Amino acid sequence: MGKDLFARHGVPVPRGIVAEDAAAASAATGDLGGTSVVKVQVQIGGRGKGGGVVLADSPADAARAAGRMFSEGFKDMPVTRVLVEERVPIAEEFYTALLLDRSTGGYLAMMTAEGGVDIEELARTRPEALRRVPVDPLLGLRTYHVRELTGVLPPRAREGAADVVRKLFHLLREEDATLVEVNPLVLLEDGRVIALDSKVTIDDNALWRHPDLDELRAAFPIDPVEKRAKDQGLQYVKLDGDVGIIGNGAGLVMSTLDVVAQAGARAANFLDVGGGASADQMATSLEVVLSDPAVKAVLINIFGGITRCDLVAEGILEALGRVGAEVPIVVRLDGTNAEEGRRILTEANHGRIVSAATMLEAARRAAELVGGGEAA
Amino acid sequence: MGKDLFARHGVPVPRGIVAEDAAAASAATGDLGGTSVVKVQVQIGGRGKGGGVVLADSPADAARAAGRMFSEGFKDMPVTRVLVEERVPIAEEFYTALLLDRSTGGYLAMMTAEGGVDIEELARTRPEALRRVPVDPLLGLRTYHVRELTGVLPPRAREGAADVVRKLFHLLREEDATLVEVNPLVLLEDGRVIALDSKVTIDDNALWRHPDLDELRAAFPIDPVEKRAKDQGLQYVKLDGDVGIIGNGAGLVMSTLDVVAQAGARAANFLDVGGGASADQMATSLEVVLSDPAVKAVLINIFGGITRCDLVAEGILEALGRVGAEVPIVVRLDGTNAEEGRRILTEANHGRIVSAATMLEAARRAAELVGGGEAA
Amino acid sequence: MSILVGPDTKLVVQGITGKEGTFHTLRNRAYGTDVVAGVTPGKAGQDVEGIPVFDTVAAAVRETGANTSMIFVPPRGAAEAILEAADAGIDLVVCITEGIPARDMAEVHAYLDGGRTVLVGPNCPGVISPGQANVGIIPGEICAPGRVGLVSRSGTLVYQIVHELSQLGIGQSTCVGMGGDPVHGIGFIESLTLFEQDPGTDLVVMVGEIGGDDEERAARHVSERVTKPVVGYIAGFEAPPGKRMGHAGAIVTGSRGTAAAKAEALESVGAKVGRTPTEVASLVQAALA
Amino acid sequence: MSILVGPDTKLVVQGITGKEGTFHTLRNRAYGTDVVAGVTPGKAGQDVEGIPVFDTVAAAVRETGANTSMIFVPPRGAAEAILEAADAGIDLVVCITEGIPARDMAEVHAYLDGGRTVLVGPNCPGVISPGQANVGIIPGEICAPGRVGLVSRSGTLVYQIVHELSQLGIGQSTCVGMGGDPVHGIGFIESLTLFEQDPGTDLVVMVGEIGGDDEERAARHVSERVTKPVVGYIAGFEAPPGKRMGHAGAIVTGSRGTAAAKAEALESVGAKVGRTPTEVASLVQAALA
Repeated sequence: MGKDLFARHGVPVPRGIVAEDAAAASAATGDLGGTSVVKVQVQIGGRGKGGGVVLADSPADAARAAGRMFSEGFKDMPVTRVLVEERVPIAEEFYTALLLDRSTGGYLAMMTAEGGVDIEELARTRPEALRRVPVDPLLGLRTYHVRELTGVLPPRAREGAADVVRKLFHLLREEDATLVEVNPLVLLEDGRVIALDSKVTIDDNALWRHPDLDELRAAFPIDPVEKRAKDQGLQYVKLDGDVGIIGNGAGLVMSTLDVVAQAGARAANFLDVGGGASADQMATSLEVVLSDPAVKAVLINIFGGITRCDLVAEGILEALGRVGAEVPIVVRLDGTNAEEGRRILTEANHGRIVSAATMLEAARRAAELVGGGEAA
Repeated sequence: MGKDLFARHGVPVPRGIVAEDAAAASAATGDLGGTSVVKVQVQIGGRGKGGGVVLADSPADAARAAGRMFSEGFKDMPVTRVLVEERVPIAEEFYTALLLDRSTGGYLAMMTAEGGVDIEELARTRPEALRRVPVDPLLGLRTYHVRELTGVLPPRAREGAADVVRKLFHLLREEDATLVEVNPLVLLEDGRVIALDSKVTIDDNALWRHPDLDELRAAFPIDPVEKRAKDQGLQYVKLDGDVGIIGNGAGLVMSTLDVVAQAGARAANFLDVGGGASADQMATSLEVVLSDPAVKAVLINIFGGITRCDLVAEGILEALGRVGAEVPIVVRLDGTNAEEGRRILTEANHGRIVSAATMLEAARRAAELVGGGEAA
Repeated sequence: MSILVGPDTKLVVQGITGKEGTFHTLRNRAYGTDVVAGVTPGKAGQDVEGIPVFDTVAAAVRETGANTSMIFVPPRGAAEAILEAADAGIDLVVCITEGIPARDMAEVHAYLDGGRTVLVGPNCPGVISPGQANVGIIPGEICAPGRVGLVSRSGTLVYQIVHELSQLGIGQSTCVGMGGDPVHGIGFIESLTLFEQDPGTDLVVMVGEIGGDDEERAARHVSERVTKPVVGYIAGFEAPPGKRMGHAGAIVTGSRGTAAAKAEALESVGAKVGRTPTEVASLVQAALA
Repeated sequence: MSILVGPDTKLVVQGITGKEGTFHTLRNRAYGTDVVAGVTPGKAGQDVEGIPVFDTVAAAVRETGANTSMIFVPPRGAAEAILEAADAGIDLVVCITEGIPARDMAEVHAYLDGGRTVLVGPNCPGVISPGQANVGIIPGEICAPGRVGLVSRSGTLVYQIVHELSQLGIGQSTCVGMGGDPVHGIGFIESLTLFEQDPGTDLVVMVGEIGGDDEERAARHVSERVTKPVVGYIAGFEAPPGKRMGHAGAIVTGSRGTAAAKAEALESVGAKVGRTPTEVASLVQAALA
């Protein structure tokens, strides 16, 4: 997605041609002057290290590299497209990033003349090599910010880098990005400065301002279960344990994950059902969690604040009626109308439901049910 | 100039046609539906009260009114153009203004439902009738500012007025205006809200951003002497006394005016020669001041700070050599190298030059020379 | 005693005529909060069960002397609503709205910086001083008046921990839900400063979560400026890096923002950190004993 | 003692390599001001008579510890230069530049509001603490160390009145030329507050002129907060309404901003107001006797 946005905002990048078969990769390499870089087109990181980026010295070279990518895939994912990019003659490599800095509530622009380094490491060990310039959101990026940033680069790269930074800031603001990172930013032998590889993070809260970005994003495959949860407005993150977790409120769900871990088991997911916890939301949540074959037990942890636990209990029963469940479901209801809620569950006498009085007890029961120890 | 800017920013105004003779005024009135308002086109105030605005009930009426304006002029100024404006059916009259508020350093927007009143008077006597909304220059005009402003109007005028205010603010910022005033802002019987008469003040310091405005302004005649001073970068204001004043620094010149008045005479002008006070600037200043036939004596009041008085003295002599003078010129030099400067003037023994040691003495000498008393 | 909200609170609710706005306004009033006005553009002159509605916050302030605002405006207009409240001279703005774009909040943050208006939130449950005033959606029933201050990034963890405290008979001076967004108003440091100055607070519970460095900075503040005991809780030990855990702000970036680092930062300055909400309540009980 | 500038001043000059910039920098240094750096984009590494030049104010601050900036940048870039100094953490910015658009200054004003950077000017002669430091273009030769503070909207009236004072043997603690633009930094009120707190100042002379209501607001401040004697001067009794008298700010608008109203406001709160610069010096002499 980064490259599309870069193109839209005029950030200079290497010329690139998308190819869907080896012949096209060969032809593209010809168009680009006889050499190229062939890159798999998948939306996961570590492309450079896993053989996903290959230098081609000739069209035939490119065809071979692309052919191998199409036939072998990349990190267990099928490859249907490769990007054939021009080989640019690199003189020097730098790094730049613009981001929303949560510790100040404003923007932060960073630049260093050291390309290809781990930026966190650099910030720790040699902070003087990383130029950090705060940018006030109301003032925007000013010429002196740019001058201060590019001052860390060799003089002949400054003008080109300044142009890139101004465009990146425009992208950051106009596209509601929270991070725009270029690593490496390169000075070419002909003096041009271009973005060789990039990462852009868009603020989910602002997607309504950017229906086009939603489309761009939709073009990349995501996990179908996550997609379903997202479509229902649920916050779902797949994890690698076996206790499915459903709770109301992000903090409480995170806390539940932790308490389950302390009880000796591992959570299979994070799922925040949100404020209402209606029968519908509960049904979808259960469906989402149960669709994960790793789940051996489910823990529903609800603290009734505004949410009334009696309604939650009814929602769970209704949901189970619609969804069905092969695994035990530990339910902890607390807060508003909790006793009433527990009574409803007890009276329903549902074979899969295991009631728990507290969060701690619920976590221990769930851990026992998946065969975990009693570590806490 | 206001109407041109309003048109450029889409602020609704009555349709208007410029006419340069009576026949054209008649035809324009026909085009506007048979009635019109005929307004003299001069760049001075008080047009409404001095017979410069006439309601015409027919094309013939308009021809008569325009004919009279062209033949009689307006307040001693020749009239070469009249504006024939549509007669709009006014339901209610309001007032709005947006300005740079020097007491806060930010913008201020004002609105009242009472049209045609003296706004200073209203602010004093019934401040609650005048809605005042400060607008932060970095935030700009927000919807709640507009809502707060238009809330003072009758409901059916609010939407139209909101549109006008948004456009006026855009004009204020984009054109570097320090004041945009609409009086009256009118609600028409058909529900539209339009600007009937307006005043726009542009920040001189920002004219380099608006070469087009300089042209607009150039289309209106100004006093040729003021124009000449302005072209030379001199601050010149014509006053109605007979002592020509030249000084360095606005505050010192204003103070000189006051001290001359206390000495019993009246200044013929304000002229700030600026920091350098080179021979060239001095020559232009003297030319400008002496071109006013009312001037019976000139007072040159220089406090040498960065400016060296010896150079100023040489500048005055050189200037007098080029310009010549029929009236006495009182010169007060003080500050850096003042003694040297005075010596140069004394040695030159110029017939018109009268030296004075202090500002007070200089003012008194000048007052004597024009025959004023010794009031101070 | 208490911080932020109390007997002097005069509340105006922005977005009062929406479903959520009306519901919580009446709930807050029933709790004893002095709700003096509501604002919904275009509905001036109406009332919500006797609470007068105005077109603008400025008008509400003029007519009723409101000094605190609670915002239930949808995310597209909520940042603007905060600015409106600040321009109207409101002292405390509590923004409940979830989902405000970070860019809008960054502008709001820059505008409020250095000014007199204090913001709580957005995406927060609000502030309650039990027995005095409730501004937000924290259920008053689970709280009890007392002398423990609480500040939390997570809303439901406010409920959970207050619940655990109340069950042990430990009441609260004020509970502050600061919200889980990356750019927010009042944080741990400002809350700790207010609690430190509040004669009605003996101990402060701070509830953090993964992401950012609010907790680390708060720990430094605790070591330098806080004399009252602090008990901490951090959620998210099990959260994997790079995954947003519900809150926009709850994400571990690279090696930064982990729960372990935060808990360690707090412990290194002498704060007790509970590993479960239940343990937090026990630690508070022990510290007060 | 003194205000704003003194022995702790470490000066960076923005626009140091321009003709005016170089001239006044060297003059200020010759007076005894600690000029540590200059800034001119693209000239980093050069020096002006031994004063190192940097590309940015931030670099100058990093390398030299500069805490005060003087700006000689042309009007199109001067507002930006003020922002740059503020972002670099400069405490005091003295902007000499004349002719900055008011819109630009309004943005600067909004940005500095509530922050730590103090601005003097623009379109001002600067600040001098006689015998200690001179930051700006006020000729040091006409000043004498002493215990009278002076603040003025007009530059040449600073010179004229300081000259009259010095001739009577009355020295100055600090002279502040606040500048004649409509939107400016420090004003009468802030200067009076600093002078009131300065143990080295016994009396304050404030020199106003027509336009705006700075003097009227200062008069209210004097009556409420100033215990030291104040002597005033107002220029522009003879100025006709609606005409700008040199300074962009010096204009009588309608019935507002007249010299008579300003003088009366000052006199009504007990300040003596001289009718000529000479009389001002006499009033100061009498008040100190």
